[in-house]
Amino acid sequence: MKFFEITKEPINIQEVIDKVVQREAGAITTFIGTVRELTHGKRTLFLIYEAYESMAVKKLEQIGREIEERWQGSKVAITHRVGRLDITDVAVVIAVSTPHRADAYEANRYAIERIKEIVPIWKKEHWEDGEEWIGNQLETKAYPSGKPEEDDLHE
Amino acid sequence: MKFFEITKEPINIQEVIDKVVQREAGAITTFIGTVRELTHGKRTLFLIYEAYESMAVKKLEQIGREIEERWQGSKVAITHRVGRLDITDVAVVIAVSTPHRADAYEANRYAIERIKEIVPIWKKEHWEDGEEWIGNQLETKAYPSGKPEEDDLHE
Amino acid sequence: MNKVLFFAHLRDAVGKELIEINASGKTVGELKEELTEKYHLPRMETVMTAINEEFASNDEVIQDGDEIAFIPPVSGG
Amino acid sequence: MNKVLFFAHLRDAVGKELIEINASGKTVGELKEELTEKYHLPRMETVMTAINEEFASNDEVIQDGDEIAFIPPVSGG
Repeated sequence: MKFFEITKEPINIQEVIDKVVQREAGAITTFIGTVRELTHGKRTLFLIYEAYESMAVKKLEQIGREIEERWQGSKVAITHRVGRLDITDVAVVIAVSTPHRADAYEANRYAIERIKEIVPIWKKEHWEDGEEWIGNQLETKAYPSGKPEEDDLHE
Repeated sequence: MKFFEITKEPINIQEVIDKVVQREAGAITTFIGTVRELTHGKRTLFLIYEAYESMAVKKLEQIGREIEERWQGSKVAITHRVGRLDITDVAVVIAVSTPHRADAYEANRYAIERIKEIVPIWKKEHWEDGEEWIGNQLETKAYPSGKPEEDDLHE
Repeated sequence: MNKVLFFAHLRDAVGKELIEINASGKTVGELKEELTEKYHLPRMETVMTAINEEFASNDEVIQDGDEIAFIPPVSGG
Repeated sequence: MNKVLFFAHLRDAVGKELIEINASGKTVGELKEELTEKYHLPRMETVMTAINEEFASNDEVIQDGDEIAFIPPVSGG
Protein backbone atom coordinates (compact mmCIF):
# COMPACT_ATOMS: atom_id res chain seq x y z
CA MET A 1 0.00 0.00 0.00
CA LYS A 2 1.36 3.43 -0.90
CA PHE A 3 0.79 5.78 2.01
CA PHE A 4 2.26 8.81 0.23
CA GLU A 5 1.21 9.50 -3.32
CA ILE A 6 1.12 12.06 -6.09
CA THR A 7 -1.69 11.35 -8.54
CA LYS A 8 -3.16 12.81 -11.69
CA GLU A 9 -6.59 11.30 -10.94
CA PRO A 10 -9.35 12.58 -8.64
CA ILE A 11 -8.60 11.53 -5.06
CA ASN A 12 -10.83 8.96 -3.40
CA ILE A 13 -11.03 10.30 0.15
CA GLN A 14 -12.30 7.07 1.67
CA GLU A 15 -9.33 5.17 0.26
CA VAL A 16 -6.90 7.53 1.97
CA ILE A 17 -8.80 7.18 5.25
CA ASP A 18 -8.80 3.38 4.97
CA LYS A 19 -5.00 3.36 4.96
CA VAL A 20 -4.78 4.73 8.50
CA VAL A 21 -7.53 2.68 10.18
CA GLN A 22 -6.06 0.78 13.13
CA ARG A 23 -7.53 -1.05 16.11
CA GLU A 24 -5.53 1.14 18.47
CA ALA A 25 -6.95 4.38 17.05
CA GLY A 26 -9.89 6.21 18.53
CA ALA A 27 -9.62 9.18 16.23
CA ILE A 28 -8.96 9.86 12.58
CA THR A 29 -8.71 13.39 11.27
CA THR A 30 -8.61 14.33 7.64
CA PHE A 31 -7.62 17.54 5.98
CA ILE A 32 -9.08 18.05 2.53
CA GLY A 33 -7.64 20.95 0.58
CA THR A 34 -10.11 22.17 -2.04
CA VAL A 35 -9.83 24.76 -4.78
CA ARG A 36 -11.40 27.97 -3.53
CA GLU A 37 -13.04 30.37 -5.92
CA LEU A 38 -12.03 33.65 -4.28
CA THR A 39 -8.60 34.58 -2.96
CA HIS A 40 -8.14 38.17 -1.78
CA GLY A 41 -11.32 39.00 -3.70
CA LYS A 42 -9.93 37.69 -7.01
CA ARG A 43 -11.92 35.04 -8.86
CA THR A 44 -9.97 31.88 -9.72
CA LEU A 45 -11.14 29.95 -12.81
CA PHE A 46 -8.99 26.87 -12.29
CA LEU A 47 -5.57 25.79 -11.03
CA ILE A 48 -2.70 23.79 -12.43
CA TYR A 49 -0.63 21.82 -9.92
CA GLU A 50 2.83 20.65 -10.90
CA ALA A 51 5.19 18.47 -8.85
CA TYR A 52 8.76 17.26 -8.83
CA GLU A 53 7.10 13.95 -8.33
CA SER A 54 9.86 11.63 -7.14
CA MET A 55 11.16 14.17 -4.64
CA ALA A 56 7.64 15.14 -3.55
CA VAL A 57 6.88 11.55 -2.61
CA LYS A 58 10.13 11.38 -0.62
CA LYS A 59 9.27 14.59 1.23
CA LEU A 60 5.74 13.35 2.02
CA GLU A 61 7.33 10.18 3.40
CA GLN A 62 9.65 12.31 5.50
CA ILE A 63 6.68 14.21 6.93
CA GLY A 64 5.04 10.88 7.75
CA ARG A 65 8.14 9.73 9.62
CA GLU A 66 8.34 13.02 11.52
CA ILE A 67 4.73 12.63 12.64
CA GLU A 68 5.02 8.99 13.62
CA GLU A 69 8.08 9.83 15.72
CA ARG A 70 6.49 12.84 17.35
CA TRP A 71 2.97 11.51 18.01
CA GLN A 72 3.13 8.01 19.40
CA GLY A 73 0.86 5.46 17.83
CA SER A 74 -0.02 7.73 14.92
CA LYS A 75 -0.41 6.59 11.34
CA VAL A 76 -0.39 8.94 8.35
CA ALA A 77 -1.41 8.82 4.69
CA ILE A 78 -1.22 11.70 2.22
CA THR A 79 -2.30 11.94 -1.40
CA HIS A 80 -1.72 15.09 -3.46
CA ARG A 81 -3.23 15.58 -6.88
CA VAL A 82 -1.51 17.32 -9.81
CA GLY A 83 -2.75 18.62 -13.16
CA ARG A 84 -5.78 20.83 -13.77
CA LEU A 85 -8.21 21.32 -10.89
CA ASP A 86 -11.49 23.19 -10.96
CA ILE A 87 -13.27 25.04 -8.15
CA THR A 88 -14.17 22.67 -5.23
CA ASP A 89 -11.89 19.93 -6.62
CA VAL A 90 -9.79 18.17 -3.99
CA ALA A 91 -6.06 18.96 -4.23
CA VAL A 92 -4.81 17.10 -1.17
CA VAL A 93 -6.07 14.65 1.43
CA ILE A 94 -4.20 14.09 4.68
CA ALA A 95 -5.45 11.34 7.00
CA VAL A 96 -4.00 10.81 10.47
CA SER A 97 -5.10 8.27 13.04
CA THR A 98 -4.05 8.35 16.69
CA PRO A 99 -5.19 6.70 19.91
CA HIS A 100 -6.47 10.04 21.29
CA ARG A 101 -8.20 12.88 19.53
CA ALA A 102 -6.07 15.89 20.48
CA ASP A 103 -3.08 14.27 18.76
CA ALA A 104 -5.05 13.57 15.62
CA TYR A 105 -5.77 17.28 15.15
CA GLU A 106 -2.27 18.44 16.00
CA ALA A 107 -0.47 15.88 13.88
CA ASN A 108 -2.73 16.59 10.92
CA ARG A 109 -2.16 20.32 11.20
CA TYR A 110 1.57 19.70 11.34
CA ALA A 111 1.36 17.72 8.09
CA ILE A 112 -0.28 20.49 6.06
CA GLU A 113 2.10 23.13 7.40
CA ARG A 114 5.10 20.94 6.48
CA ILE A 115 3.69 20.29 3.02
CA LYS A 116 3.64 24.02 2.48
CA GLU A 117 7.28 24.25 3.55
CA ILE A 118 9.19 21.37 2.00
CA VAL A 119 7.20 19.42 -0.60
CA PRO A 120 8.08 20.42 -4.19
CA ILE A 121 4.59 21.06 -5.55
CA TRP A 122 3.51 24.30 -7.17
CA LYS A 123 0.23 25.78 -8.22
CA LYS A 124 -0.55 28.18 -11.01
CA GLU A 125 -3.71 30.22 -10.60
CA HIS A 126 -5.70 31.07 -13.68
CA TRP A 127 -7.96 34.13 -13.57
CA GLU A 128 -10.01 35.77 -16.27
CA ASP A 129 -7.24 38.30 -16.86
CA GLY A 130 -4.12 36.21 -16.45
CA GLU A 131 -2.25 33.47 -14.68
CA GLU A 132 0.59 33.17 -12.20
CA TRP A 133 2.66 30.62 -10.35
CA ILE A 134 1.92 31.04 -6.67
CA GLY A 135 4.72 30.84 -4.13
CA ASN A 136 3.57 31.02 -0.55
CA GLN A 137 6.82 32.57 0.47
CA LEU A 138 7.53 34.36 -2.75
CA GLU A 139 7.28 37.82 -1.31
CA THR A 140 7.99 37.04 2.27
CA LYS A 141 10.82 34.59 2.64
CA ALA A 142 14.24 34.25 1.10
CA TYR A 143 16.67 31.35 1.45
CA PRO A 144 20.09 32.98 1.77
CA SER A 145 21.82 29.61 2.06
CA GLY A 146 19.99 28.23 -0.94
CA LYS A 147 17.94 25.73 1.04
CA PRO A 148 15.50 25.78 3.94
CA GLU A 149 17.17 26.35 7.29
CA GLU A 150 17.49 23.38 9.64
CA ASP A 151 14.55 24.72 11.59
CA ASP A 152 12.41 24.69 8.51
CA LEU A 153 13.44 21.21 7.51
CA HIS A 154 13.51 19.23 10.68
CA GLU A 155 11.78 21.34 13.31
CA MET B 1 -30.47 17.80 3.35
CA LYS B 2 -30.05 16.91 7.03
CA PHE B 3 -26.78 18.36 8.29
CA PHE B 4 -27.17 16.90 11.79
CA GLU B 5 -28.18 13.29 12.13
CA ILE B 6 -28.38 10.32 14.45
CA THR B 7 -28.38 7.05 12.54
CA LYS B 8 -28.48 3.34 13.22
CA GLU B 9 -26.66 2.57 9.93
CA PRO B 10 -22.95 2.65 9.14
CA ILE B 11 -21.92 6.23 8.33
CA ASN B 12 -20.90 7.08 4.78
CA ILE B 13 -18.03 9.52 5.38
CA GLN B 14 -18.06 10.93 1.86
CA GLU B 15 -21.73 11.82 2.17
CA VAL B 16 -21.04 13.87 5.30
CA ILE B 17 -18.14 15.63 3.57
CA ASP B 18 -20.29 16.40 0.52
CA LYS B 19 -22.72 18.36 2.69
CA VAL B 20 -20.10 21.00 3.53
CA VAL B 21 -18.50 21.47 0.11
CA GLN B 22 -18.70 25.12 -0.91
CA ARG B 23 -17.02 27.26 -3.55
CA GLU B 24 -15.79 29.65 -0.89
CA ALA B 25 -14.02 26.89 1.08
CA GLY B 26 -10.35 26.09 0.71
CA ALA B 27 -10.29 23.59 3.53
CA ILE B 28 -12.44 20.79 4.85
CA THR B 29 -11.51 18.94 8.02
CA THR B 30 -13.18 15.80 9.23
CA PHE B 31 -13.06 14.12 12.58
CA ILE B 32 -13.87 10.43 12.52
CA GLY B 33 -14.37 8.85 15.92
CA THR B 34 -13.66 5.12 15.77
CA VAL B 35 -14.07 2.35 18.34
CA ARG B 36 -10.66 1.71 19.91
CA GLU B 37 -9.76 -1.73 21.17
CA LEU B 38 -7.75 -0.71 24.23
CA THR B 39 -8.68 1.91 26.81
CA HIS B 40 -6.42 2.20 29.84
CA GLY B 41 -5.06 -1.22 28.91
CA LYS B 42 -8.50 -2.86 29.01
CA ARG B 43 -9.72 -4.70 25.91
CA THR B 44 -13.09 -3.58 24.55
CA LEU B 45 -15.13 -6.20 22.66
CA PHE B 46 -17.80 -3.85 21.33
CA LEU B 47 -19.80 -0.75 22.28
CA ILE B 48 -23.45 0.12 22.45
CA TYR B 49 -24.35 3.75 21.78
CA GLU B 50 -27.71 5.06 22.93
CA ALA B 51 -29.15 8.53 22.29
CA TYR B 52 -32.03 10.72 23.37
CA GLU B 53 -32.41 11.12 19.67
CA SER B 54 -34.69 14.12 19.24
CA MET B 55 -32.74 16.18 21.78
CA ALA B 56 -29.40 14.98 20.43
CA VAL B 57 -30.26 16.28 16.98
CA LYS B 58 -31.26 19.64 18.48
CA LYS B 59 -27.99 19.86 20.38
CA LEU B 60 -25.96 18.98 17.28
CA GLU B 61 -27.82 21.75 15.47
CA GLN B 62 -26.97 24.12 18.31
CA ILE B 63 -23.27 23.24 17.98
CA GLY B 64 -23.51 23.91 14.25
CA ARG B 65 -25.00 27.35 14.91
CA GLU B 66 -22.32 28.14 17.48
CA ILE B 67 -19.60 27.26 14.97
CA GLU B 68 -21.12 29.16 12.08
CA GLU B 69 -21.39 32.24 14.29
CA ARG B 70 -17.88 31.95 15.64
CA TRP B 71 -15.98 31.00 12.46
CA GLN B 72 -17.12 33.14 9.56
CA GLY B 73 -17.93 31.33 6.36
CA SER B 74 -17.88 27.93 8.01
CA LYS B 75 -20.29 25.11 7.25
CA VAL B 76 -20.78 22.07 9.49
CA ALA B 77 -22.29 18.60 9.21
CA ILE B 78 -22.32 15.94 11.92
CA THR B 79 -23.59 12.37 11.88
CA HIS B 80 -23.49 10.18 14.99
CA ARG B 81 -24.24 6.48 14.90
CA VAL B 82 -26.09 4.55 17.62
CA GLY B 83 -26.54 0.85 18.30
CA ARG B 84 -23.84 -1.81 18.45
CA LEU B 85 -20.39 -0.87 17.13
CA ASP B 86 -17.38 -3.12 16.76
CA ILE B 87 -13.68 -2.25 16.95
CA THR B 88 -12.69 0.28 14.19
CA ASP B 89 -16.35 1.05 13.42
CA VAL B 90 -17.09 4.73 12.92
CA ALA B 91 -19.16 6.29 15.72
CA VAL B 92 -19.17 9.91 14.61
CA VAL B 93 -18.17 12.01 11.62
CA ILE B 94 -17.78 15.77 11.88
CA ALA B 95 -17.09 17.71 8.69
CA VAL B 96 -16.29 21.42 8.70
CA SER B 97 -15.45 23.61 5.73
CA THR B 98 -13.98 27.08 6.02
CA PRO B 99 -12.25 29.54 3.69
CA HIS B 100 -8.91 29.11 5.50
CA ARG B 101 -7.34 26.04 7.02
CA ALA B 102 -6.59 27.13 10.58
CA ASP B 103 -10.29 27.73 11.16
CA ALA B 104 -11.23 24.32 9.79
CA TYR B 105 -9.11 22.59 12.44
CA GLU B 106 -10.22 24.80 15.29
CA ALA B 107 -13.91 24.69 14.49
CA ASN B 108 -13.83 20.92 14.09
CA ARG B 109 -12.06 20.48 17.40
CA TYR B 110 -14.66 22.70 19.03
CA ALA B 111 -17.43 20.47 17.65
CA ILE B 112 -16.12 17.24 19.17
CA GLU B 113 -15.47 18.89 22.54
CA ARG B 114 -19.01 20.27 22.58
CA ILE B 115 -20.47 16.89 21.62
CA LYS B 116 -18.78 15.46 24.68
CA GLU B 117 -20.36 18.17 26.84
CA ILE B 118 -23.94 18.66 25.76
CA VAL B 119 -25.20 16.04 23.32
CA PRO B 120 -27.30 13.31 25.00
CA ILE B 121 -25.53 10.23 23.67
CA TRP B 122 -24.09 7.49 25.87
CA LYS B 123 -21.86 4.54 25.29
CA LYS B 124 -21.71 1.25 27.10
CA GLU B 125 -18.42 -0.59 26.89
CA HIS B 126 -18.47 -4.35 26.77
CA TRP B 127 -15.39 -6.23 27.96
CA GLU B 128 -14.78 -9.95 28.43
CA ASP B 129 -15.54 -9.63 32.12
CA GLY B 130 -18.36 -7.12 32.17
CA GLU B 131 -19.96 -3.98 30.82
CA GLU B 132 -20.49 -0.43 31.95
CA TRP B 133 -22.06 2.82 30.85
CA ILE B 134 -19.27 5.31 30.36
CA GLY B 135 -19.69 8.88 31.51
CA ASN B 136 -16.83 11.14 30.60
CA GLN B 137 -17.49 13.31 33.57
CA LEU B 138 -18.88 10.61 35.80
CA GLU B 139 -16.10 10.79 38.33
CA THR B 140 -14.88 14.24 37.67
CA LYS B 141 -17.72 16.66 37.25
CA ALA B 142 -20.95 17.27 39.10
CA TYR B 143 -23.79 19.55 38.10
CA PRO B 144 -24.91 21.14 41.36
CA SER B 145 -27.61 23.17 39.64
CA GLY B 146 -28.89 20.12 37.78
CA LYS B 147 -27.77 21.34 34.36
CA PRO B 148 -24.57 22.44 32.69
CA GLU B 149 -23.44 25.89 33.75
CA GLU B 150 -23.86 28.75 31.30
CA ASP B 151 -20.18 28.46 30.48
CA ASP B 152 -20.58 24.85 29.54
CA LEU B 153 -23.62 25.51 27.40
CA HIS B 154 -22.83 28.64 25.51
CA GLU B 155 -19.14 29.32 26.05
CA MET C 1 -49.50 14.00 33.08
CA ASN C 2 -45.80 13.91 32.34
CA LYS C 3 -43.46 11.49 30.63
CA VAL C 4 -40.17 10.97 32.41
CA LEU C 5 -37.36 9.42 30.32
CA PHE C 6 -34.35 7.52 31.60
CA PHE C 7 -31.10 6.76 29.79
CA ALA C 8 -27.93 4.74 30.20
CA HIS C 9 -27.33 3.56 33.77
CA LEU C 10 -30.54 5.21 35.00
CA ARG C 11 -32.57 3.14 32.56
CA ASP C 12 -30.89 0.04 33.93
CA ALA C 13 -31.69 1.14 37.49
CA VAL C 14 -35.35 1.94 36.79
CA GLY C 15 -35.80 -1.02 34.46
CA LYS C 16 -37.86 1.10 32.03
CA GLU C 17 -37.24 3.65 29.31
CA LEU C 18 -39.96 5.91 30.60
CA ILE C 19 -42.64 6.31 33.22
CA GLU C 20 -45.77 8.44 33.18
CA ILE C 21 -46.59 10.38 36.31
CA ASN C 22 -48.18 13.64 37.27
CA ALA C 23 -45.33 15.98 38.16
CA SER C 24 -46.94 19.27 37.30
CA GLY C 25 -46.29 21.97 39.90
CA LYS C 26 -43.18 20.26 41.20
CA THR C 27 -39.71 21.63 40.64
CA VAL C 28 -37.15 19.57 38.75
CA GLY C 29 -35.24 19.21 42.01
CA GLU C 30 -38.27 17.87 43.86
CA LEU C 31 -39.06 15.33 41.16
CA LYS C 32 -35.45 14.25 41.02
CA GLU C 33 -35.34 13.70 44.78
CA GLU C 34 -38.59 11.76 44.73
CA LEU C 35 -37.51 9.41 41.94
CA THR C 36 -34.03 8.99 43.34
CA GLU C 37 -35.55 7.64 46.51
CA LYS C 38 -38.20 5.50 44.83
CA TYR C 39 -35.83 3.82 42.34
CA HIS C 40 -32.58 4.05 44.30
CA LEU C 41 -31.01 6.02 41.45
CA PRO C 42 -27.23 6.22 41.73
CA ARG C 43 -24.93 9.26 41.28
CA MET C 44 -27.78 11.71 40.73
CA GLU C 45 -25.48 14.64 41.58
CA THR C 46 -23.91 14.13 38.15
CA VAL C 47 -27.22 13.89 36.31
CA MET C 48 -28.66 16.78 34.30
CA THR C 49 -32.33 17.28 33.54
CA ALA C 50 -34.07 18.32 30.35
CA ILE C 51 -37.59 19.67 30.01
CA ASN C 52 -38.94 19.32 26.49
CA GLU C 53 -35.45 18.62 25.14
CA GLU C 54 -33.79 21.66 26.71
CA PHE C 55 -31.55 21.57 29.75
CA ALA C 56 -33.40 22.82 32.85
CA SER C 57 -32.18 23.82 36.30
CA ASN C 58 -33.32 22.21 39.54
CA ASP C 59 -35.60 25.12 40.46
CA GLU C 60 -37.58 25.13 37.22
CA VAL C 61 -41.28 24.25 37.75
CA ILE C 62 -42.76 21.42 35.69
CA GLN C 63 -45.92 22.09 33.71
CA ASP C 64 -48.60 19.58 32.77
CA GLY C 65 -47.57 17.80 29.57
CA ASP C 66 -43.84 18.58 29.88
CA GLU C 67 -41.52 15.78 28.85
CA ILE C 68 -38.81 15.33 31.46
CA ALA C 69 -35.55 13.52 30.77
CA PHE C 70 -32.72 12.68 33.14
CA ILE C 71 -29.42 13.01 31.35
CA PRO C 72 -26.43 11.18 32.85
CA PRO C 73 -22.98 12.47 31.90
CA VAL C 74 -22.82 12.08 28.15
CA SER C 75 -20.19 10.00 26.38
CA GLY C 76 -20.82 10.36 22.68
CA GLY C 77 -18.15 11.10 20.12
CA MET D 1 27.03 15.15 -17.25
CA ASN D 2 24.25 16.54 -15.12
CA LYS D 3 20.55 16.99 -15.56
CA VAL D 4 19.20 20.30 -14.28
CA LEU D 5 15.43 20.46 -13.70
CA PHE D 6 13.29 23.59 -13.67
CA PHE D 7 9.81 24.00 -12.23
CA ALA D 8 6.99 26.54 -12.08
CA HIS D 9 8.03 30.07 -13.09
CA LEU D 10 11.61 28.94 -13.72
CA ARG D 11 10.42 26.42 -16.30
CA ASP D 12 8.52 29.24 -18.01
CA ALA D 13 11.65 31.43 -17.97
CA VAL D 14 13.98 28.73 -19.34
CA GLY D 15 11.38 27.36 -21.74
CA LYS D 16 12.37 23.77 -20.95
CA GLU D 17 11.77 21.22 -18.21
CA LEU D 18 15.42 20.25 -18.08
CA ILE D 19 18.80 20.87 -19.57
CA GLU D 20 21.86 18.65 -19.66
CA ILE D 21 25.19 20.24 -18.87
CA ASN D 22 28.47 19.34 -17.25
CA ALA D 23 28.39 20.96 -13.83
CA SER D 24 30.63 18.56 -11.96
CA GLY D 25 33.12 20.31 -9.68
CA LYS D 26 31.00 23.45 -9.44
CA THR D 27 29.20 24.44 -6.28
CA VAL D 28 25.42 24.79 -6.28
CA GLY D 29 25.91 28.51 -5.83
CA GLU D 30 28.18 28.79 -8.87
CA LEU D 31 25.79 26.83 -11.06
CA LYS D 32 22.88 28.91 -9.86
CA GLU D 33 24.67 32.14 -10.66
CA GLU D 34 25.71 30.91 -14.10
CA LEU D 35 22.20 29.81 -15.08
CA THR D 36 20.57 32.88 -13.57
CA GLU D 37 22.67 35.02 -15.88
CA LYS D 38 22.25 32.82 -18.94
CA TYR D 39 18.46 32.47 -18.70
CA HIS D 40 17.65 35.71 -16.86
CA LEU D 41 16.05 33.71 -14.05
CA PRO D 42 13.92 35.87 -11.76
CA ARG D 43 13.77 35.90 -7.95
CA MET D 44 16.54 33.33 -7.52
CA GLU D 45 17.12 34.48 -3.93
CA THR D 46 13.91 32.65 -3.03
CA VAL D 47 14.79 29.47 -4.91
CA MET D 48 16.07 26.34 -3.17
CA THR D 49 18.20 23.67 -4.80
CA ALA D 50 18.01 19.90 -4.59
CA ILE D 51 20.74 17.42 -5.49
CA ASN D 52 19.41 13.95 -6.15
CA GLU D 53 16.05 14.85 -4.57
CA GLU D 54 17.49 16.21 -1.31
CA PHE D 55 17.78 19.90 -0.44
CA ALA D 56 21.36 21.12 -0.81
CA SER D 57 23.10 24.29 0.30
CA ASN D 58 24.85 26.74 -2.00
CA ASP D 59 28.31 25.54 -1.04
CA GLU D 60 27.71 21.89 -1.84
CA VAL D 61 29.89 20.61 -4.72
CA ILE D 62 28.17 18.89 -7.64
CA GLN D 63 29.41 15.43 -8.71
CA ASP D 64 29.22 13.92 -12.16
CA GLY D 65 25.80 12.33 -12.67
CA ASP D 66 24.04 14.33 -9.93
CA GLU D 67 20.51 15.45 -10.76
CA ILE D 68 20.09 19.09 -9.86
CA ALA D 69 16.67 20.72 -9.39
CA PHE D 70 15.81 24.33 -8.71
CA ILE D 71 12.88 24.52 -6.33
CA PRO D 72 10.93 27.79 -6.27
CA PRO D 73 8.90 28.48 -3.13
CA VAL D 74 6.43 25.61 -2.96
CA SER D 75 2.67 26.10 -2.94
CA GLY D 76 1.10 22.67 -2.60
CA GLY D 77 -1.68 21.82 -0.20
